Amino acid sequence: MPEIAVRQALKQGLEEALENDPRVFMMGEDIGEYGGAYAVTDGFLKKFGPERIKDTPISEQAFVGAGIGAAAAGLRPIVEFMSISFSLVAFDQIVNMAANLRYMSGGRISVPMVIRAPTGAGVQLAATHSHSFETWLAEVPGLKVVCPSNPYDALGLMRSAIKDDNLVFVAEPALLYGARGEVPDEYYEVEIGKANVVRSGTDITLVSYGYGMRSVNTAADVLQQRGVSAEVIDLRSLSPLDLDTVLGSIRKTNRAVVVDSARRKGGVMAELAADLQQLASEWLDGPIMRVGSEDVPWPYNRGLEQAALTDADDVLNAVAEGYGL
Amino acid sequence: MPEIAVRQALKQGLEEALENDPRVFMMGEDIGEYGGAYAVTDGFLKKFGPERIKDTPISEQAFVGAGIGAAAAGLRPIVEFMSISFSLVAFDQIVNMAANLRYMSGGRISVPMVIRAPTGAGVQLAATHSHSFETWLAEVPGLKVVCPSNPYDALGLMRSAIKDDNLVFVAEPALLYGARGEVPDEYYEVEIGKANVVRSGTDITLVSYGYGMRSVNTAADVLQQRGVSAEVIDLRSLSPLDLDTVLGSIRKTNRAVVVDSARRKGGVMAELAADLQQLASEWLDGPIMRVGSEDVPWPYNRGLEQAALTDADDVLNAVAEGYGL
Amino acid sequence: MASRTKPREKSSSTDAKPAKNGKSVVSGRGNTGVNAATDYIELFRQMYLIREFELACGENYSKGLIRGFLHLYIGQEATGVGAISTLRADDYIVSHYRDHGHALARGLDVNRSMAELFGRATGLSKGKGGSMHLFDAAKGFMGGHAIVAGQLPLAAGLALAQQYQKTDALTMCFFGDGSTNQGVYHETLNLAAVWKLPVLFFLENNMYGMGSSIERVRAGGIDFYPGMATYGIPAAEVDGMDVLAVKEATEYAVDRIRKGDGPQFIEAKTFRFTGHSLADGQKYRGQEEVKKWEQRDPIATFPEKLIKMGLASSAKIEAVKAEVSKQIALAVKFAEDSPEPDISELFTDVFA
Amino acid sequence: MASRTKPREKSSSTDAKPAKNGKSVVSGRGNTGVNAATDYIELFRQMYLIREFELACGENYSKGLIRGFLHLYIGQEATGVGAISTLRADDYIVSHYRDHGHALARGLDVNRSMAELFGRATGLSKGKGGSMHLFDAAKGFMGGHAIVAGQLPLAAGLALAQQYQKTDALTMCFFGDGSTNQGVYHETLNLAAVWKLPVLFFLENNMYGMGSSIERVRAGGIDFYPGMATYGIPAAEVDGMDVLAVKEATEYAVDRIRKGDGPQFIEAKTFRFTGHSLADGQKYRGQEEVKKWEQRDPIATFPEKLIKMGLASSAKIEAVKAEVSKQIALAVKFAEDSPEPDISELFTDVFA
Ligand SMILES: Cc1ncc(C[n+]2csc(CCOP(=O)(O)OP(=O)(O)O)c2C)c(N)n1
Ligand SMILES: Cc1ncc(C[n+]2csc(CCOP(=O)(O)OP(=O)(O)O)c2C)c(N)n1
Ligand SMILES: [Mg+2]
Ligand SMILES: [Mg+2]
Repeated sequence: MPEIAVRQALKQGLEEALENDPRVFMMGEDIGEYGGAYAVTDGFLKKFGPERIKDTPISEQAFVGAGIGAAAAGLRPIVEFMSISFSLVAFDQIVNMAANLRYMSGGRISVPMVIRAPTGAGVQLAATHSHSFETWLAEVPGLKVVCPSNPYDALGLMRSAIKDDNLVFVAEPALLYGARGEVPDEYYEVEIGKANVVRSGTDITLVSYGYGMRSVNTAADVLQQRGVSAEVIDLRSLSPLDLDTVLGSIRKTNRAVVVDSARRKGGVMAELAADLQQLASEWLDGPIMRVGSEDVPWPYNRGLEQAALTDADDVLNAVAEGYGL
Repeated sequence: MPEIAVRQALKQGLEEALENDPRVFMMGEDIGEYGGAYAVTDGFLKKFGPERIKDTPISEQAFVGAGIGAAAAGLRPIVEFMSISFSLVAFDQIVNMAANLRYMSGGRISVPMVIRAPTGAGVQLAATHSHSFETWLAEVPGLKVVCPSNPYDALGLMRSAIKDDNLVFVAEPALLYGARGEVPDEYYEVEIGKANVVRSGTDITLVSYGYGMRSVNTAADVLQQRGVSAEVIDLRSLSPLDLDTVLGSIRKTNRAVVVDSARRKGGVMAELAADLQQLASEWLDGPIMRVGSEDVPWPYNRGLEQAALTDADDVLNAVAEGYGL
Repeated sequence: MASRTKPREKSSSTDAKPAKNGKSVVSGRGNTGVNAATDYIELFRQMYLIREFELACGENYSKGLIRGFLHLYIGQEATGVGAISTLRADDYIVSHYRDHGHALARGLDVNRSMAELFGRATGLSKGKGGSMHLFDAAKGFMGGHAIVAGQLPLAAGLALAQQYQKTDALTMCFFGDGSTNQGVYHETLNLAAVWKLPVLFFLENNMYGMGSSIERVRAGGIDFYPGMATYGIPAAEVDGMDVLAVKEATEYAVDRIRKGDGPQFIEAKTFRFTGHSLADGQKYRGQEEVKKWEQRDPIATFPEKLIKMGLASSAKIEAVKAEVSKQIALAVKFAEDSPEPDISELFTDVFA
Repeated sequence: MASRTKPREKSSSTDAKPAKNGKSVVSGRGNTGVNAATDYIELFRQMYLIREFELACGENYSKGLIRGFLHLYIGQEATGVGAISTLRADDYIVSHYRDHGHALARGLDVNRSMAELFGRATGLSKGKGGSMHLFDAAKGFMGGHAIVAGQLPLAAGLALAQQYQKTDALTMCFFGDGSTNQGVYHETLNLAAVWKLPVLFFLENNMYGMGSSIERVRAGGIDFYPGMATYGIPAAEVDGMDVLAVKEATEYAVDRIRKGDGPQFIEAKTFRFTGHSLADGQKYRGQEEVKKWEQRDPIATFPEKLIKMGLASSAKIEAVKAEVSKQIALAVKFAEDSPEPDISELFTDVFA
C-alpha cells in the first residue's frame, strides 16, 4: 500500500468527487489561484476550471450561506474555511440555517454539503487563530462532524462526507496535514458515526480523535512497556458519536480515559465522559478520567503553547491518578 | 420585602448603575424609543437621554464590538441582544475579541462590560429563535456567564456583573421575565461564581439554573411528598462554575442529578457531570444523572416544544432510574 | 422626517429602466406555471387574499390559536403580489419572517399555510416551522427565515445552482430596510455581483425596522438603491403601493437577469399599516404617518382604479371579495379542525 | 488589470479636500506627544526603521526564531508613517495583523516589539501575542488583530468612548482592501456614521488580499472611496507611496474629526513588495507588477527627493540609515538574549 500524507489523502477524496460527480464544486478563500492556504487544492483550478473551483471574497457568511443554498437546490458544494477560527463569523449560517433547514421545512429540504477547515492549536498562531470549534458544532442537531487522525481515515471520511445527504463538517487537524500513513489503492469508505478500535487491549480504554490520537498512541506505547495493555479508540466521528464501541471496550477493560487536544472544558469529551459514566457505571472500576488542553486563551510563545497543549504525559498522569496504573 | 418580577429586578439593577456611575451606558436594538423587546429598559431613554441609552442598527457585530472598544477605553457599556439567538452573528467579537483582549495584550487591557440577552425555548419561536448559547460562552476562558432564576438573583447578579472588570454575559431566561419573588430594600450583591443551596436535603442533590430551576423545584416537592429529601442547588453562575458547593452537597447526599432546560447534549451539565463523577467518585452511590431537553431543533408546535423541553417528570425519572428513589 | 412620512409615487432608478405605472400586466414573457397573475382581477384577488389572511391571523393570535411571533403583511400587498407575478415555476423565492404575503402570492396552499400557523400536522411543515418559517420546496418557496438578513446568502446559493445548471431561472429574495444593516447583506451583494448570479434582491422598504425608522439607524438616508453602484448592481426604485408599477419594474429586472446580466436590485417604498409584530404598541411613530399611507392602501385604490378605467365592475370586485372571504373562513376552519402533530414528529426531519 | 498594475500618483476625493503633495509637514496643529514627526528626516527615519525591522523579521523567521504567521509591511511604509505622524498622544490606533509598521510609527519600543515576535518575556505582551497581536495600551496602540475586519468595531468603540468623554481625541483604524468584503466592515461604517464617531477609517489598498486581486473579489472596482457616500462618510484617495501626501490628507481628515464632523475615510493606494506572509509563493501575480511598484519605493524615492530639494544631505541620510541599522541589530540581540516567559504566565491575564 502506498504511503501518503493526510494532505494528499484529502486531496484525493476531493479530486475523485470532482471527477465523478458534476454536482460537486468547491468554494473558499484562495483555493484557486493561490492553491489553498494548506495546499490541499493545489492544481485544482487548472484541472477543473473556475466554475467548479471558486475563489471567494473574504466573506465567510456569504459563501457558506451560498453553499447551503446551492445544496438546497441539489448541488454538492464543498466549502473550505482557511481556518476553523474563521468559521465563527459564519456560525449563524451553519447553526441556524444549515442545521435547521430540513426540520423547519418539514423534511422537504436537505443540505448535502461538506465544510472543511484546518483546526486546532500547536503552530503558534495565538489566541484568535487556534480554535477547535468542531466541538461546538458537534452539539448541533442536524449537523454531522468528523475529524480524521491519519491519511486512511482522511480519505475514507471525505468520501463518506461528500456522499452524505446532510451537512458534514470535516475538521482537519492543522498539525496533521503532513502526517503520513498507508492508504490502499482499492476503493473504500469510512462510515460516519463509527469509531475505530486502533489497538486492542484489556486493561484500560483510551479514547481520542484527531491530533489527540498522537498523545494517546504514545501513552499506550509507554503503558505497554509498563505491562499495561491499553485499548485505543479513535472516535473519527464527533457527531454522531459512537457510544457503543466505547461502551463495548469499557465493558472489557473497566477503565477509561478520554482525551482531547482541544481545551478540556466542555466539548466532545465532557459529553462523552458524562454519558459513559452514566451508561457504563456498572462496569467501571473508577471515574472516567478526562484530559484536555489548558483552559486559557492560546498563547503565541512556543513553550507556553506546548505547556497548554495535551500531551502523552497528561494521559499517563490521568491513567495513574484515576486507576493507579 | 416587596415582591417584584424578574423584569423589574433587572431594570432596577440597570437603573441604579446608570444613576450612580457615569461610565455606564446602554446599547441595543430598540431599547430606547421602542422600550425594549421585553420592556426591561422601558422609560430609560426619557430618563437618561440618547447619549446613554443608544438605539442601534440591526448590526450585532458592530455594536457589540463597539461595546468592547468602549470598555477597553474605560467605560462600562451594557449591551442588550434582543435574543441570545441573535448573538451568534456577533460571536466572533465576543469569543475572539472580548475574551482574548486581556491575554493578548499581556494584561494591559480589560473589558469591563455586560452583555444581556433573553435566552431559551418555550415560547414557540421555533428553531432559529430558541437557542441557549450561554452554554457555549460558558466554555470560553476570559468570559464570565451568569443566569438568574428569580428576581433576587437577577438584581444581585446584575449588580455584580456591572461592577466586574471582565465581560459578564447575563443570560436572562425568556420564560422568567414575569416570575415574581421577594427582593429586599437593602443593598446586596450576589457573588459571581457562587452557587446557591436553595433548599437543603439529605437524600439527593438536584442541580440546575435559570428556567431549569422550575423543573427541579417541582421535582423536589414531589420527592418530599414521597419522603425523599432533595438538596436543591441553583448554580446562578455558569462560568466560573462553583464545583465546591456541589461537591459539598454530594458528599452529604451521595447522589446527584444535573438538569438543564437547554438541550441535553454538551453544554454546562455535560461539563458539570464529567467533573463531578471524577471529583466525587468516592462519595457517589451511582452515576451522575444528566437531564436536558431533546437534541432536536426546537419545533414551533406547542405540544412538540413542550415534549422537547425538560420538565419535572424528566427529573423524577432520572432520580428513579439512577438511584431508585 | 418629512421625506419618510410622505409616500412616494414616482419611480426612479440608477441604471435599470424606470418603472412607469404600466398598463399591460399580461406580459406573456414565459409567465407560465405556479401563480402567474394573468389579469388585473387576479392581482387584486391575491392582494385581497393576503389582506384577509392576515386579518384572520391577527384574530386567531388574539385567541391564542396562533402563537410565537406573528408579523403581518398588511399594507405591503401590492409589493409582493406585483413582484411575484412575474416569476416562472422554476424560479425560487426566498423570504424573511414577514412571509405570508410572499407565500400566498406564490400560490402556496391557503389551508396548509394557515394550518402551519396553527401548528397543525396538516401545515406546510407539519407545524414545525410556524409563521416565520413557511416553506414549500415543490413550489420553489424556500422559506421563511427569521434571522434578519440571514436568508440573503441562501438566495445567492440557489441562484448559483441555477447558474451552474445553465438554466435561465432566477431567485427572488425579499428583505426589509432594517436588514440592510446586517453584515451578511453587504457580503452577499458583493458575492452575487462578482459571480453575476441570477438573483433579484428585492428590498421592501417599509420605513421601519421594528421600532427604528430608517433615519435613526442609517446614515445614508432613506434611499438604498443609489448605493448599489458600489456593488456594480443595477438598481431601481418603485412605488410599492402600486401593484402595476411593481410588476412592470420587476419584469424589466427579471428579463435582464434571465439574459445573464447578473443580479438586479429593486427597492419598493411601502409601509406596514400595523405594528412590527402582534406585540408592538407602536410608541415610536405617530398615527398621522400611518393614516397618510393608509390613504394609498392598494386594497382600496387598485379596485377603484380598475373600475374607473372600466376594467372591472364593482360587482365583480365584490364577488372576488366574497369568494376570498369564504376561502379564508374555510382555511381557518381547516386549520382548527386539523390534528396536532404526533409527538413522534419531534424526532423526524433532523437528518436526511 | 491595467488599472491595478499601474501605481497611481494623483489623489482624488469625494468630499474631503484632495490631498496635494504638500510641503509643510510641520503642521503644528497640536501634534505633540507620542511620536509626532517633526521634520522630514524623522519621517524618513521611521520608514527606514520599519523597513529594517521587517527585513530582520524575515531573516529571523527563516532561522525559526520567529514563528506562526508573519506579515511584513515592506512597501507600505509611507502610508503608516504619514498617517500616524498626524496623531496626538491621546489618540488611539487600531491595526490588523500586518501591524509592525503601525506599531513602530507610533513609537512602540523597538526592543520590546522584536522581543514579542520572538515570544520572549520582555515582549510587549510577554510573548503571548506574537507578530499579529502587538499591543501597547499606554501609547494608545490597541492591537494588532488577526480576524480580518474584526478590529473595526473595536475602533468604533474606542472612538465612542472618546466622544462620550467629550474629548477631541480620535481613533485611527487601519485595514486592508480584502477586509472590506467582511460584513462587519459594512456594519461598522454605518454605525460610526449614524453616531458621528471620531474615527478615521484608513484603508491601505495594496491591491491584494492574500492571493486575491481586488478585481477578482469585488464587483465595484479597485476604488473604494467613492462608495462612502452610501454611508454619508467623507472620503479621500491618496497616493500611499508618498509620505507627504499621506500626511497632508490625513491631517485634513483628522482636523475635521476633531471638530466633531464624524468619521472620515481615507484610501491609500499602496503595495506590499513581498508575499502576503512568509508562506506565500506569490503564484497569483507577476513580477513585472511588483517591479513597477518597487520603482516607487518610498525608502528610495523620499530621500532622493529630500536631497534634490536640498532639505537633506546624502551624508545625513546615510547617518540615519547607519543609526537605524544599529538599532535593529540591538533589538534583535535584545530579543535573542531575553528569557522565555515562565510557564506560570500561561495562567495569568485571563481575567482582570
Ligand atoms: C440578527 C437579528 N437581529 C435582530 C432580530 C430581531 N428582529 C426581527 S425583525 C427586526 C426588524 C427588521 O426590520 P426590516 O428588515 O425593515 O423588516 P420589516 O420587519 O420591516 O419587514 C428585528 C430587529 C433578528 N431576527 N435577527
Ligand atoms: C475572517 C477571516 N477570514 C480569513 C482570514 C485569513 N486572512 C488573513 S489576512 C487575509 C487577507 C486580507 O487582505 P487585506 O485586508 O487586503 O490586507 P493585507 O493583507 O493586504 O494587508 C486573509 C484572507 C482571517 N484572518 N480572518
Ligand atoms: Mg422594515
Ligand atoms: Mg490587501
